[in-house]
Amino acid sequence: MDIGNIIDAAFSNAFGPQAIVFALAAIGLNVHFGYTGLLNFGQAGFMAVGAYGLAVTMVRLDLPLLVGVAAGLFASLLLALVLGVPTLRLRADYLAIVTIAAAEILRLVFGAVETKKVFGGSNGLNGFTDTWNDLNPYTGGIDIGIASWGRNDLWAMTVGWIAVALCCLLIWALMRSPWGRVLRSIREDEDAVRSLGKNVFLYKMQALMLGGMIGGLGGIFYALKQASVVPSDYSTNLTFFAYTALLIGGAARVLGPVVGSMIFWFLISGLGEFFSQATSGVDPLIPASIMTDTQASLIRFILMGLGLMLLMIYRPQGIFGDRREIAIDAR
Amino acid sequence: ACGGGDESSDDNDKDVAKGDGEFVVGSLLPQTGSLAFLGPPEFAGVDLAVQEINEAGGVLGKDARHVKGDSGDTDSGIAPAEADKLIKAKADVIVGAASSGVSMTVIDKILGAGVVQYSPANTSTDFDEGKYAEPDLYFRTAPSDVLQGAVMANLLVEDGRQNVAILARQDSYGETLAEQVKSGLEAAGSKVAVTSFYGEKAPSYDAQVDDVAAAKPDAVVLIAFDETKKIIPQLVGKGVGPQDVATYFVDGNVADYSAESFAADLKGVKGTVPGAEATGEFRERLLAIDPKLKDYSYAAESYDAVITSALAAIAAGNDSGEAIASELVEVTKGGEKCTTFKQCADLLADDKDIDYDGVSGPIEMSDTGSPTSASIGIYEYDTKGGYKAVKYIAGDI
Amino acid sequence: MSDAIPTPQTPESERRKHAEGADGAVVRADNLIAGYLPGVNILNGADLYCQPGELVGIIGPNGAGKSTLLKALFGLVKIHSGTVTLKGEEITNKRADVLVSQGIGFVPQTNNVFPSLTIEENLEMGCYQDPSKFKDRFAFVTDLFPTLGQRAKQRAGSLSGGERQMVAMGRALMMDPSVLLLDEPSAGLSPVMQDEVFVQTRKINQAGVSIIMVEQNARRCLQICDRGYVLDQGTTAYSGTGRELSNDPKVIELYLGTLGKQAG
Amino acid sequence: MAETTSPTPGPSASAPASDAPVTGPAIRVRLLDQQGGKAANDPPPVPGVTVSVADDSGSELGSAVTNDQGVAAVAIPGKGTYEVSIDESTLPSGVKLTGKKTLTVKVNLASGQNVAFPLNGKVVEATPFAERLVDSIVSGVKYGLIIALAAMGLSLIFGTTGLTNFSHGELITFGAISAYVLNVTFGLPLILAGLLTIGIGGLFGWGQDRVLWRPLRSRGTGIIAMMIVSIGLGLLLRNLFQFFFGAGTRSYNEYTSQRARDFGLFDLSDKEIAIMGIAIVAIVVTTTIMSRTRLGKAMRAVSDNPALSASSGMRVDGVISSVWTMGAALSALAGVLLGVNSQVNFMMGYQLLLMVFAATVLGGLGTVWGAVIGSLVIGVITEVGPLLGVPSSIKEVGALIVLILILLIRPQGILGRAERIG
Amino acid sequence: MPVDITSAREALAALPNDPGVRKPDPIVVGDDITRTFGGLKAVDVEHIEIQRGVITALIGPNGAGKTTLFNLLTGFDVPDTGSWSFEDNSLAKVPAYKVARLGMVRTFQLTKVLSKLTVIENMRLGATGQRGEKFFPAIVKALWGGQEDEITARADELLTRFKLDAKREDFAGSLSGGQRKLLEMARALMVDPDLIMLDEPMAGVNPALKQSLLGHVKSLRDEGRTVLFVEHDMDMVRDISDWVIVMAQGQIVAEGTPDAVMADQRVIDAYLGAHHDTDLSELNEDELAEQVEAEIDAEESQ
Ligand SMILES: Nc1ncnc2c1ncn2[C@@H]1O[C@H](COP(=O)(O)OP(=O)(O)OP(=O)(O)O)[C@@H](O)[C@H]1O
Ligand SMILES: Nc1ncnc2c1ncn2[C@@H]1O[C@H](COP(=O)(O)OP(=O)(O)OP(=O)(O)O)[C@@H](O)[C@H]1O
Ligand SMILES: CC(C)C[C@H](N)C(=O)O
Ligand SMILES: [Mg+2]
Ligand SMILES: [Mg+2]
Repeated sequence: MDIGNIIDAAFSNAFGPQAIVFALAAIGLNVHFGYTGLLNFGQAGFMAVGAYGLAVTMVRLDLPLLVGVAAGLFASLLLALVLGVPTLRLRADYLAIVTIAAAEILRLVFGAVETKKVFGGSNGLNGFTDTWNDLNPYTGGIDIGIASWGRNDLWAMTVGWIAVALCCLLIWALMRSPWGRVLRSIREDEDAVRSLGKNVFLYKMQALMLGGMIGGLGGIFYALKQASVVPSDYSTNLTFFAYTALLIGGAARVLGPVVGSMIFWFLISGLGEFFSQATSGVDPLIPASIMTDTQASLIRFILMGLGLMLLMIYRPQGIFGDRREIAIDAR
Repeated sequence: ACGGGDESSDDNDKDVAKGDGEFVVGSLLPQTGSLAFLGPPEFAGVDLAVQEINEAGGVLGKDARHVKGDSGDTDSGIAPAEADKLIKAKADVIVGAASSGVSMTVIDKILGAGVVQYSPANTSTDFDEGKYAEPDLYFRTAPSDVLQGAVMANLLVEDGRQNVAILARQDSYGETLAEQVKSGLEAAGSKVAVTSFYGEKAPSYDAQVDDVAAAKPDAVVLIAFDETKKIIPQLVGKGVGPQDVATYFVDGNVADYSAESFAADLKGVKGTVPGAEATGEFRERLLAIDPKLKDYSYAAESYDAVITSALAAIAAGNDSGEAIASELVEVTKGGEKCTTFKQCADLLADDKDIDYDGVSGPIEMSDTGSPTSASIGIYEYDTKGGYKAVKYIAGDI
Repeated sequence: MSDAIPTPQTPESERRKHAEGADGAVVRADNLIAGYLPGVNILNGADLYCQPGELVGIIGPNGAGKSTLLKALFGLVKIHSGTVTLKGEEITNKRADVLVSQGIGFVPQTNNVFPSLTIEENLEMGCYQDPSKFKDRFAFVTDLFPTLGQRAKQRAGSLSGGERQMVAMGRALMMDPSVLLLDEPSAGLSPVMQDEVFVQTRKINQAGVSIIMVEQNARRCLQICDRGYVLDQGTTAYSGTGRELSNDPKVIELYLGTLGKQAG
Repeated sequence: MAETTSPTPGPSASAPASDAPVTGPAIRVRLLDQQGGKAANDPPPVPGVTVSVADDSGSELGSAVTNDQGVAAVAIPGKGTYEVSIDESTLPSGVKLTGKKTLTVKVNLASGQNVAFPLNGKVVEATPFAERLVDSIVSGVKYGLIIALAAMGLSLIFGTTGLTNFSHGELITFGAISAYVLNVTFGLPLILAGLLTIGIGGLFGWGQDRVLWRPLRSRGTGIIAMMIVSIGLGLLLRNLFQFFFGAGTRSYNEYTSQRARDFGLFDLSDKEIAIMGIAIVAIVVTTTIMSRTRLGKAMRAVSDNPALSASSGMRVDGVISSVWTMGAALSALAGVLLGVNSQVNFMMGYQLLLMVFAATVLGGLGTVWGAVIGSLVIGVITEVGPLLGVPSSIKEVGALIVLILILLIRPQGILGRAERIG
Repeated sequence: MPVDITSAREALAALPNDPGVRKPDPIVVGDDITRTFGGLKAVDVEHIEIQRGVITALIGPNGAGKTTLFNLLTGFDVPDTGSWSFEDNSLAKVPAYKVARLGMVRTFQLTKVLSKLTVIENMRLGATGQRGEKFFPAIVKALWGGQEDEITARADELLTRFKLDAKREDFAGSLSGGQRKLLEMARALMVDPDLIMLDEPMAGVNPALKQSLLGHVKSLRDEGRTVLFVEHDMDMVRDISDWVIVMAQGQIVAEGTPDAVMADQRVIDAYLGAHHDTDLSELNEDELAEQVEAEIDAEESQ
C-alpha cells in the first residue's frame, strides 16, 4: 500500500483535465438549473455536439483547430435553439425527461452505423489532436510531490483553467446583474415574471444557450483531452456526474461547480486508487476471498453513490449553498 | 531485421525519448463488461510473460513491472480513465484493449502520450486503415478480421450456406467483421440475406431478431460479445435458433455456455477464433499463474505482446514507448529465429538480429503493426454448451 | 434570552389572565416557543386556551404568527418549548393524523384543498378515518354550500378562490370534529358567503364543538366569538371577550382600524 | 488436407466439400439447388456440372465436374487471385444459374477457397410487410406491457411523493435478480420464484422508504435534493448488483428458449403470451386499486398535499409506504418478465429506465392510466420504427422523437391535465 | 395627466346603471369575450369598458368569472371568442409579458412570490425598462448600476409604505400569507403601470394595514393611474371605488356607482346579503341563519 500514490492520484485528478471538463459542464448546468431552474438532464448532449462539431469539422472537413472550436460552440448554440423552441414551455420534470431523450437521440445517432461516414459509428472519431499537441509549449511533465502531471495534461490544464476562470467571471458578472435576477425569478415562478412584463421565453432561451455553450466548450475540451470523440462518452451518466459535481459545490453559486468537480474527482480518484491498491499485489490488504480486484473497481462507484446520497441528506445546499434557501423548498 | 539491432541502439538515442530505465507493462484488459469472460486468460498471459522475463533477468537490467487496468466496455467510459492511470504509472507499453471498440477510444490518448498500445485481441480492420495505416505506436498480435472474415465466409460456403443472415454488434469490431464476412461470401458466390446491427446497450433485440427471422436465412452469423446469452433465446423464440438454422459464432462469443439453460440448443454451432492452437505445455504454464482458467482465447497473444515489446526495448537499449515501437516490427521478422524470451534476449545481448516466433504463431508484423499471417481456429459446440477445436486454418492478411 | 433586539414578551397581565382562566380547557397552550428555522422563533411564548364549547377568535397583524400558532397546536410546526394539551392530555408535537383521530379538525390558510381530486373526493378525504359517516356529513356540507353539491365531480384545482375556500371548510366539517381550528375561513368568500360561514361556525360551535379561529375579518370575528386574542410578534398581546376587544381603543388603533366603523 | 467437418445442425446434413479427390490448396466449388429458397435447410446437390479455374492472367489451371455431393475441386498453386467459372450448358434441366457466371476469388487461406454458384436462387420472397407490421406491433405491445408495469410503479411513486426516481431501473433489476437467485440458486420453479419476487420486491420498496425516503421527508429535504439522492442510490445499487451478480448476462433455468407458435399474422411463444397475460392482469389490478379504493384516493391526496392529507387524518407515511411497496412490487414483476423475455443482467433496469421515463411522461406524469398508454405507445413505436425506416440499431430514437413531438402538442402528456393559472 | 377626480366621478354618476354601459373615456374596451371550461361558461361578457383614471371595483359571487376575466384580459388565458383593447391597442392573442409592458399589470389572487429571492429583489424585479436586463449590457455594471440605485430607492419607499421594510432582506418565501399579498401588490406597482389590476389584494390583510393601504391606492389614482380590483370586502369597495361592475355566472349583471350598486336589490340578494352591515352578535342566530340561507338560495337560483 502506497499512500503517496493515493494522494497523488487524488490531487492530480482534482486539478487535472478531467476536473476541468466537469467544471465546465457543471458551470453550464448551473446557468440552466442553478439560476434559471431549467432541469436540463441533457447536458451530455450539449457536450456531445460541441465535441462532434469540433471533430467532424477537423476530421471530415479537414479544417483547422480554431474553426473546429468555433464549429463546436456554434453547434451547441444551435442545439439550444432547436431544443429550446419546443421544450422551454414544458414543466420542469417534463423538461428533464425530454432533455435526456434529446441527448440520447443525439448519442444514438452519432453512434449509428448508418451515420458512420460522418460521425464514425460507435468508435467515434479520432485523429484531430495534432494541432492541439503541436501548440503545447511544455517540454515535459511536472511532479510537485503530492501531484504530478504529464506534458499533455499540463497543456490541457493551462488552457482549461483559463477557460474555467473566464466562464466564472462571466457568470459572476451576469448573475449579479438585473439579467441574472430575472433568471432567478423565472426559477421561482414564471407566471409572476410574465405578469411583470418580462419575456420569459427569451430569457430561458438565453440561459439555455449560454449554459449550452459552456457545456459545449466542456465537450470540446473533453474531446481534445480524450483525443477521441466516442458516443458512449456522452451518456446520461455524464450529465448525472456533472450534476453531482454541481451539487457538491452548491447550485446557484459562481464557484460551486468548480469546487464541486474538484472534490468529485479528488474523491473518485483517491478512492479508486485506494481500493485498487488494497486488492492488488501479492498480499493484498483485502484478500481476494472478500473482494477481487474486479469488484474493487466497483467500490468507488458504490461509495460515490453513497457519498452523493449522504451529501444530499446532510448538506443539500452543497459546500457554498445557503441553508435558508433549502428550508424554503420543503414541502 | 534488415536494419540490424547493432546500429539501431545508437541511432535511436538521438531522435527518440529516453525511457526511465524501468520496463513497465500496463494492461488495459476487460475485468468488467461484456468481454469480462476473456479477461482471465489475457491477464494470465501478461502475468506469465512478465514472470518469465524477470526470471530471465528482466529488461535492461531491471525487473519488468505489470500495472493492471480495466478496459470495461465502450459505454462504461472506464477505459480512458484507466488509460490515464496507466500512463501516469509510467507504463511504456499498454497491452490492450481487447475490444476494438474500446481500443479506438483510447488510441490517440495513449499514442499521444508516447506510449505503445499493443492489443492482443483487436481484430477490427480499422487499425490498418486511414490514419492508423501508417507506422505509429499501435501494434497488435491478433490478426485483422480480413482473415477471420475470409475463414468464416469460406466455412459458410463449405457448409453450403447461400442465404446468410448476419446479426452483429454495432462497433468497430462488429461492423468490420460483418463487412468482411459479407464481402467474402459475395466474392465466393454466396449471398447475405440481411445484416442487422444492434446497439451495444440496447434493452431489447426484438427488432433485429425479427429482421433476421423475416429474411428466412439458411444460416445465422452472430457477431456478439456477452449479449449472446440474451440473443440466443430470442432467436430460438422466433424460430431461427441454432436448432432451426445453422448458427455461427466468432471470437467475441465463442465461450463456455455450459451454465446456460440454452446450452443444449447450441449443439452443432460452429465458431471461429483467431489464434493458433495453444500447446498443452503453454496451458500448464498459464494454469500455474491462474488455476481457475477455463478459456484460453487470446492468452497466447497477450503473452507474445509482452515478450515482443520487452525484446524491442532490449533491442533499442531504451524502454521508452517510442524506442520500443521503433524496434517492434524488427524483432518479429528477419533474423535468427528464437522462441523464448531468454533465448531471444541472449541473442540480442550478442548483438544479433532476431526473429521471435511466439506461442500464438510466427508473428510477422507488417509495417502498420499487425500480423501478416495467422491461424484461425474453427470450433464446434457439443450438447453441453462446451466447445472444442475442429481444425485450424492458416492464412495471410 | 437576551438578544441584541429584545425578544417580545407576553405581558404579565396576560400571563395572569391565562393562568386564571385556563383550568379545565379543552385546548390549552402554555408559553409556546416555536419556529420554522433553527434559531428563528416565530412564537415567543404564546399562551392560549379554549374552554369546552367556546368559540375563540385570534386576530393580529400580518406575520404575527397566527397561522403558526394554529399549526403548532396541530403538530405541523415544531414546538421548541412549551406545552399543548387536549382535554388535559399533553399532545405537544404529536402527529397530525393522531390528533385527527382524537377529534381535532384543521383548515389551513393556504393550500387547503387537494387540487387533483374532485370536490366529492376532497370531502371524502375529510372523513378518511371513518368513511361510514360520509353520506350524512356529505348531505350536511352540501346543504351548507350548495355549489359543492352541484359541482361534486369538478376537480378542486380548477375552482375559483372562493369555491376552494368552501371546499376547505367543507372538508373539515366532514370530520365532525370536537375541536375545530380554522385559519381565515372567510378569506376570499363573497360577503353573503362570509356571513354564512360566520353564522354556521357559530351554529356548529353551539352544537358543542370548540372552535379556535384566526380571522382578518376581525370585526366580524369578534362579533361572534366568545373570547378573542390579539397576537403580536408571536406573543399574546391582548385577550378578552369579543366586545371588550372590539371596543378597546388600543386594539382598534393597532389592529382593527376604523374602516368598517366609518362607513357603517 | 483432410479436414474434418461434423454435420451441421438441423435437418441439413451437408456433405463435406473435402470429399473431393484433391488435397492441398484448391478451389472447391459446391453446387446446391436452392429451389427458389424453398429448400432453405436442405438443398439437394447438383452433380455433373463442369467448373473451371483460371489464374489472374487468364490462363486456365484446370476444370472439374461436380460429384454426387455437388462438389468439384480444382487444385491451385497457392495464394493468389483466381477466376472461377461455371459451364452453364452442363447444368441439368430445370436448374438455372441465378448469379454471375464467373467469380473472381482472392485466395489467402492456405487450404484454398470454397466457392458456390447460386442455382435456382431465392426469388426475393421475404415476409410480406403486413405480416411484419403485425408482428412488430405484437412485439411492441409485449415490450410496452413490460414497460407499463415499471412505468406504473414510477408514476405511483412520482404521483404520491413528487420524486422523479432515477433509481427506478434498479427496482426492475432487483426483481429480475431476486427471481434469478430463487430460481437458479435455490432451485425453486420460476413461477413460484416470480410470485415470491413480487413480495420481495414490495418489501424492498417498503424498506427503501422506511430507511431512506421517510427520514428524508421528515427532515424536509427538497424534491430536487431527493432526486439527486435517487441518482446516487441508483449508482450504488447498480454497482452493488454488479459486485454480487457479476457483469455477465444469465438466464433463468426454465422457459429461456421457447419456440414461437404461428398464429397466422404473428408468431408468439407461450412465454410471451404468459408475459402479456400477467402484465395485463397486474395492470388491471393496479388501476382498479387506484380508482376504486380509499387507498387509491389517499395516494392522490397525498401527492397533492401531504400536510393537508395529514390534517385530514391520513397517516401520510403509511400511504407513502404502501405506494413504495406497490410501485416496487410492480417494478420487480416487470423485472421478472423482462428477465424471462431477455435474460438477466445487472444493467437491464437502467437500460430500460429512459423508456420507462419516456412512457410515463408521454402519458402524463402521475397518472397511472397515462403510464399504461404511454408505455404501449412507446413500445409499439420502438418496434415498428425499423419497418418505417428508423435504423434498427438505434430503434429507440423513433420512440424518443415521437415523445418530443407529442409533448409539443400536449405539453402535459396524453392524459395529463393543464394547471389553472391565477 | 392626472384626471380631475371629482369631474370624472360626476361624469360617471350621470351614466345609466346598465351592464356594459359606455364610459366617457375608457382605457379598456372589450367585446364578446367568452371562455368555457368543459360545459361551464366561466366568462361571457358582451361589452365591458373601464373608465380611465378612476378606481373600478369588480365584484360578484364566488366563481362568477372575475379571475378568469383577469386572466383573459392580461393574456394568461386564451378566450374562445372576443376582442379587447387597452389604450386602443388590440390585445387579443398578445402574450402576457407584452400586455404588462404596455402598462396593464395584474396581481394574482393566489399569490406568486419569488420565494428564493429576497423581498427587495422581488421589488427590483418589478421595475421596467432596466438596461441591465439585456444580456450584453448586463455584463458591465457601469451600464446599469445607476439605474439600479434609483430602482432600489423607489422600492424601499414602497416597502416602507407596505410595512415590509423590516423584511427587506428576508426571502420572500418566508413571508406570512398576508405579507405575500402586500409584496405582490407592491411589486406590481414597481412596474409603474397605467392600469393596475388587483385580484383580491386585501384578502388576508389585517384591517389596520388595509386602511392605510387604501390611502395608497387612492394616491395611485391621484397620480393618474387607473385601478381595477376584485374584492369581497365591501367596506373597501365602498370606501375607495368610483365605479363598480358586478359579475355573476360569467356575465356582467350590473354596473354603477358604489352606492347605487349596493342598493340594487339584485346585488344584495345575490351577493351582499341583507346583513352585511349587521352586527352578528346582536341577532338571534336561528333567525339569522334562516335568512342567510334564503339569500344563498337566491344566489344559487339566479
Ligand atoms: N381551468 C379551469 N377548468 C375548469 N373550470 C374552471 C377553470 N378555471 C376556472 N374555472 C371555473 O370557472 C368559474 C369562474 O372562476 P373564477 O376563478 O373566474 O371565479 P372568481 O369570480 O374569480 O371567483 P372568486 O371570487 O371565488 O375568486 C368557476 O366556477 C371555476 O370553477
Ligand atoms: N415556512 C416558513 N418558513 C420560514 N418562516 C416562515 C414560514 N412561514 C411563516 N414564516 C414566518 O413566520 C412569521 C409568522 O407567519 P404566520 O404565517 O404565522 O403569520 P400570520 O399571523 O398567520 O399572518 P397572516 O395574517 O398574514 O396570515 C412570518 O414573519 C413569516 O415570515
Ligand atoms: C476479445 C475479442 C472478442 C475482441 C474482438 N476481436 C475485437 O476486436 O473487438
Ligand atoms: Mg396566517
Ligand atoms: Mg377569483
